[in-house]
Amino acid sequence: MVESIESWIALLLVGVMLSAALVALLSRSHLVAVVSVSVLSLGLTLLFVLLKAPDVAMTEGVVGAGLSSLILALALSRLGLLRSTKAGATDE
Amino acid sequence: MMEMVLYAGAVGLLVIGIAGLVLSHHLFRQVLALVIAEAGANLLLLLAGYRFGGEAPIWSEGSFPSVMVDPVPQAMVLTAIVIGVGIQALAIALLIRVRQQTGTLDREQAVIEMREALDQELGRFSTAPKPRSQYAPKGERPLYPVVEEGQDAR
Amino acid sequence: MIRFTTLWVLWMLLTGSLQWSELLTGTVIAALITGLSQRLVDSGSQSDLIFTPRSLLSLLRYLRVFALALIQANLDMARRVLSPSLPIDPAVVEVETTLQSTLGKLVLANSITLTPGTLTVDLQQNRLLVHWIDTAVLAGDQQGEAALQLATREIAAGFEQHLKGFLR
Amino acid sequence: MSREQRSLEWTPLLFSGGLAFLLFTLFIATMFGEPPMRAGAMIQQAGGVELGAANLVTAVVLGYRGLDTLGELAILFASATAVGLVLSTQNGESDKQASVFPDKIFLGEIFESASRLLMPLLLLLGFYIIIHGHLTPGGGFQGGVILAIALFLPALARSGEIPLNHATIRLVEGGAGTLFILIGLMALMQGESFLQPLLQPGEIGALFSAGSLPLLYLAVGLKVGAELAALLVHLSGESA
Amino acid sequence: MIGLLADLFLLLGGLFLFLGALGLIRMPDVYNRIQAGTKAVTLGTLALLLGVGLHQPTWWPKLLVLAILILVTNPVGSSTLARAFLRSGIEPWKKGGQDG
Amino acid sequence: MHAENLALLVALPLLTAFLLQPLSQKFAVGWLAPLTVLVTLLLTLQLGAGVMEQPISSVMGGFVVPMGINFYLDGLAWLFLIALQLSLLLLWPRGEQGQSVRVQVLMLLLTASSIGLLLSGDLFNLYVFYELLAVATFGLVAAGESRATAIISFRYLLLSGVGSVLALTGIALLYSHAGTLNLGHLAELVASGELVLPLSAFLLMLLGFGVKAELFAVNGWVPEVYATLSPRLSALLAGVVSKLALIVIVRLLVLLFPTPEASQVLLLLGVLGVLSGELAAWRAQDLRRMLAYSSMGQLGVIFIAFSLSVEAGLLVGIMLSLHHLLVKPGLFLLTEQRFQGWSMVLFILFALSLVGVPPLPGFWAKFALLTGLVSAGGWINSTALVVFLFATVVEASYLFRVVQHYHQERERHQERGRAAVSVVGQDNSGVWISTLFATGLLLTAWQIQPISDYLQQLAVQAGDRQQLSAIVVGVTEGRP
Repeated sequence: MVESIESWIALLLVGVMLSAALVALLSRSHLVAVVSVSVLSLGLTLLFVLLKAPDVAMTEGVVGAGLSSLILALALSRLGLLRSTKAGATDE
Repeated sequence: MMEMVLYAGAVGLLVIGIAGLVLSHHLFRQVLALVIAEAGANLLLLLAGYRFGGEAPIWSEGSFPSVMVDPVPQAMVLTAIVIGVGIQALAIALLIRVRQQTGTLDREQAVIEMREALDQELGRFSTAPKPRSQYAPKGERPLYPVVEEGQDAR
Repeated sequence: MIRFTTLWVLWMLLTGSLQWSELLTGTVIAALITGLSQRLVDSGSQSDLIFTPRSLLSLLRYLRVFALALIQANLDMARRVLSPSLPIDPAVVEVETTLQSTLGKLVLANSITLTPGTLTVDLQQNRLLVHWIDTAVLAGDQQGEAALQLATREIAAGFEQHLKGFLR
Repeated sequence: MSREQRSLEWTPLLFSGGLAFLLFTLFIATMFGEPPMRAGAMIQQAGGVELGAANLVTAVVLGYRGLDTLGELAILFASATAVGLVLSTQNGESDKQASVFPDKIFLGEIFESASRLLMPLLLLLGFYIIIHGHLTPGGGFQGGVILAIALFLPALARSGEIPLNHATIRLVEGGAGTLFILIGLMALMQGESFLQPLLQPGEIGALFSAGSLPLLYLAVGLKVGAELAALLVHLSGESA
Repeated sequence: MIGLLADLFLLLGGLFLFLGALGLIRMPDVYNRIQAGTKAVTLGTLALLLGVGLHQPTWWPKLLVLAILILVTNPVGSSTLARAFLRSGIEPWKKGGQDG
Repeated sequence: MHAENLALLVALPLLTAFLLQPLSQKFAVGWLAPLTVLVTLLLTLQLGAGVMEQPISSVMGGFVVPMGINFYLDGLAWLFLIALQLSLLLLWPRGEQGQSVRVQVLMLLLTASSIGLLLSGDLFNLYVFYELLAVATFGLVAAGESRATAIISFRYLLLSGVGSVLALTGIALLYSHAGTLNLGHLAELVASGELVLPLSAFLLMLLGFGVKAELFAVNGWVPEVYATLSPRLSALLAGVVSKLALIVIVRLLVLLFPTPEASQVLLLLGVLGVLSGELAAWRAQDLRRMLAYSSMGQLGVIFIAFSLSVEAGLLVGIMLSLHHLLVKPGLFLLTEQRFQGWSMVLFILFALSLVGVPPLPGFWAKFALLTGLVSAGGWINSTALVVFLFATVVEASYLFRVVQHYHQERERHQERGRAAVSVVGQDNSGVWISTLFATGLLLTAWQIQPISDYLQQLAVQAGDRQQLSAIVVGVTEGRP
């Protein structure tokens, strides 16, 4: 029973991660792409917890979802990619 | 089932990442693709040491768990994650510089700019002192830039 | 000194043990961070807090008011979200505060954000910009000074009165 | 021109095909089921007794594979140095407009005063995670990242103003790395191996246990914090 | 008994988080969404922490620190977000307006 | 001096690198970095005294081998360590670029990682050193003067990033099969038949580590990077550093994947590398990119050599690598300034050896490859043979086109009654260093017999798996 619940959670997380990866590469807005990469990192963090790797999960959480997102966000603003969203691709 | 799902997830991330890296036309997206591929590789490495039904390798209540996951890949993933973020930061810094140098972040455009810059500059490193003549046809350059201004090489 | 004590207490909470080694390390690190942040952040937050027996009482009273408000806020939000007609009438209003210290203003702003129907948007000197979800109380056409007074009374005064007990 | 464009279209296709093939073989070769745990099992048996670390991952990161960690610190260091090199040789003209924090994107007084409040808290948390790395999940890397973010917060709040000057960051950078290597060399001087754990393992679970591992982790944490702070500062547009 | 109480709090936390998410969907503009989100997430998380604390009594000091961190960071984050939106010129939704 | 001092070779450059920036705020430290390399060179000489008879192994932290990481120094590693450190000392960046503390730091990190790459006996540790090498190189490329440094460095980073992701995947795959990453331990398991490793792990690691070794399919960075780096650094990367990655690959091949399939993959990629490299070099329109492309071709030849049977392959591969290690830096150094009489002589000398004109060492190396391919037989090897001969012709044609062009230019100048060159105020050190490489080349030609005997011995030792695992295990069992 417990095993199967874990399997379902894993399936869900993997699904979220793969779709986040696709969104990150296909969406037109760079901001959405960066957010998707953060979501991917977050999913990976949870998956690491599931895989009994608390240290790795913590690192991925702090580094991947935190620092890396910060770096990418800085890059967005520094590279002027926030404004270059093409017309029609509003994310509201 | 769980292991199939996990392996498929890791390999899927790898494929998406590398395919995105190869196919995307924007340099920033290429960085993101690299991050995704790295995530996939990390997951795969961690899975290499995962044992089903194992516990985390941490001392609790007086002993280590009798069945535990392999701590070695965990330590390696830890290392790999930090290495990844270092490289990512460097890539971003280079991108900032690319935008300053070439004024574009489009992949094809940047490559063309690069080739032009290289073609122009390499005369400097060659045997002749002056940059190549502006009259020389673009397609067939001499092996070295022309020696004197206004004088053709052949 | 206050910062040191706070950090030290927090360290104890984090470790949750009373071994002498933990205590020692905690002291060293709390001292280190106090020194570091004193140099880095030149805030005069020493004087932000008031220490009298009565201030402790008002802190407790504030916490009670705040907790009630937080729960009330959630019930209120639940009501609004769940009701089919979505009964909201939002506007942005200004609120005045008499608190002086940065810490005091921060706590006030946070309290406002977490309580029923309001969200602090900005803070400048002694004015807070608040997004108010149900401005029906304003009776529609009140403008300027009158609206400011009313909003201040409705939103901030309740907390301020308690906060003033232990913050400047 | 046209040749270049064609070659650009051509390589990706070739590459993707090769990659698909490679990953296909990979999936075929993937082992499902229990992986053998040759090195891991030995560590499982020896780790606790040998090193006295309650967290075996720490034992591996700092003990058995300490050299990897040293290499990793060096990579972060190389990365920070390279970023500094790349972003400090600016032409000047585009420097001003490139800053992330023009005055109008000032994040507000609320954020600023909160960042003042949070910075010491985060520093404390970072140190806590570093120092308890051998007991609980977490350690030098995680804590170091938190330290870096704590140091960067005021910069984010106050229009790119950096609380630490570069000399200090450099000092910590160099000092922490040196500390790590010196701890390693100390064992060598005594006729043991490089990076051999010093001191007594102590009692598993106590703060002062696992010999020199907490010290190593402290060095790692400081180093990571300093490198990442330097990276963030460079990336946010401060010229060195 | 205490276990049951803990489960109750966990459930309550989950409920609040769910309501917050619902609010995110139902509210008409970004400011109202932040309103709904902040309050529900803060209280929901606090309830979760309380539940966990009842389950694992030895953890409460750490949970207390967590609660403090959440109480500080959550509203500050919301305020900063809201401020950024207001600064970048996004008008709040009005009851009479037709803009959604 | 005990074997544990092997660790110093990596630790000392790292220590200096960490210390350099804080120190540079108070003192002038330009001399400190090269001095460190000199110290490690002396240390290497001392450590390597008896290495031909008995390779040494040292375990980091004193842990038993499959748990800990070990350093392993055999004749092959020793030879390349000496070559690496000599080249580093000769080619250390000077002048304006060398003034920058950051460049010095990156060079030191490059040193440490190269040494680690030669010594380390653990796969993941190799990966870490490889990444360190990569990051240091990116920094050095980006520090160049060209207008296009950033985009070139960025493209290099992306390619290298893909490579390291693939290598990491390969390592993960290998670990899931073997449960250990120590080369000695793995070699023992493979030799005893207890373990069969999947070929795809080799392919992935080949592509990963192949990026630095200029392997075909992942060598797109070569011409761009060598065109923007200063000639010295190009010389360093093309001459020595590419060989280090090559040695990693060879060790993988010999120790872990002694199957014909793995060799054939290497052969195939080598042939493709030769063809693409030499043809591109033939079409190149400036000297530096021509040399870069030809380097890709020559590395391809070396890959072909290593794909021969273990003993012969190692010998021929090492010969060709050493030859390339002497010739290519010499050639790159000549591009530092325009050709004069003396540098033209050097160029012709290097070109002759590269093409394989009899008394020069290049001939012997190529001849050994030829006989190896002929005796190996089979249609694949015959095809490789044909490609190899064709490449030699192409090589000769473009190298002598350069000579001819130079000659014409000089005559035209002399007709107009002017000196061909005026080199007032120019730094001639590049030519002098190049002369040193040429001297080495001539010395090799003179002493060809003893050297090839020595290399023979070296190859036998490097291919000896029993000895490796015996020594690695032998060291571990004496320890607690």
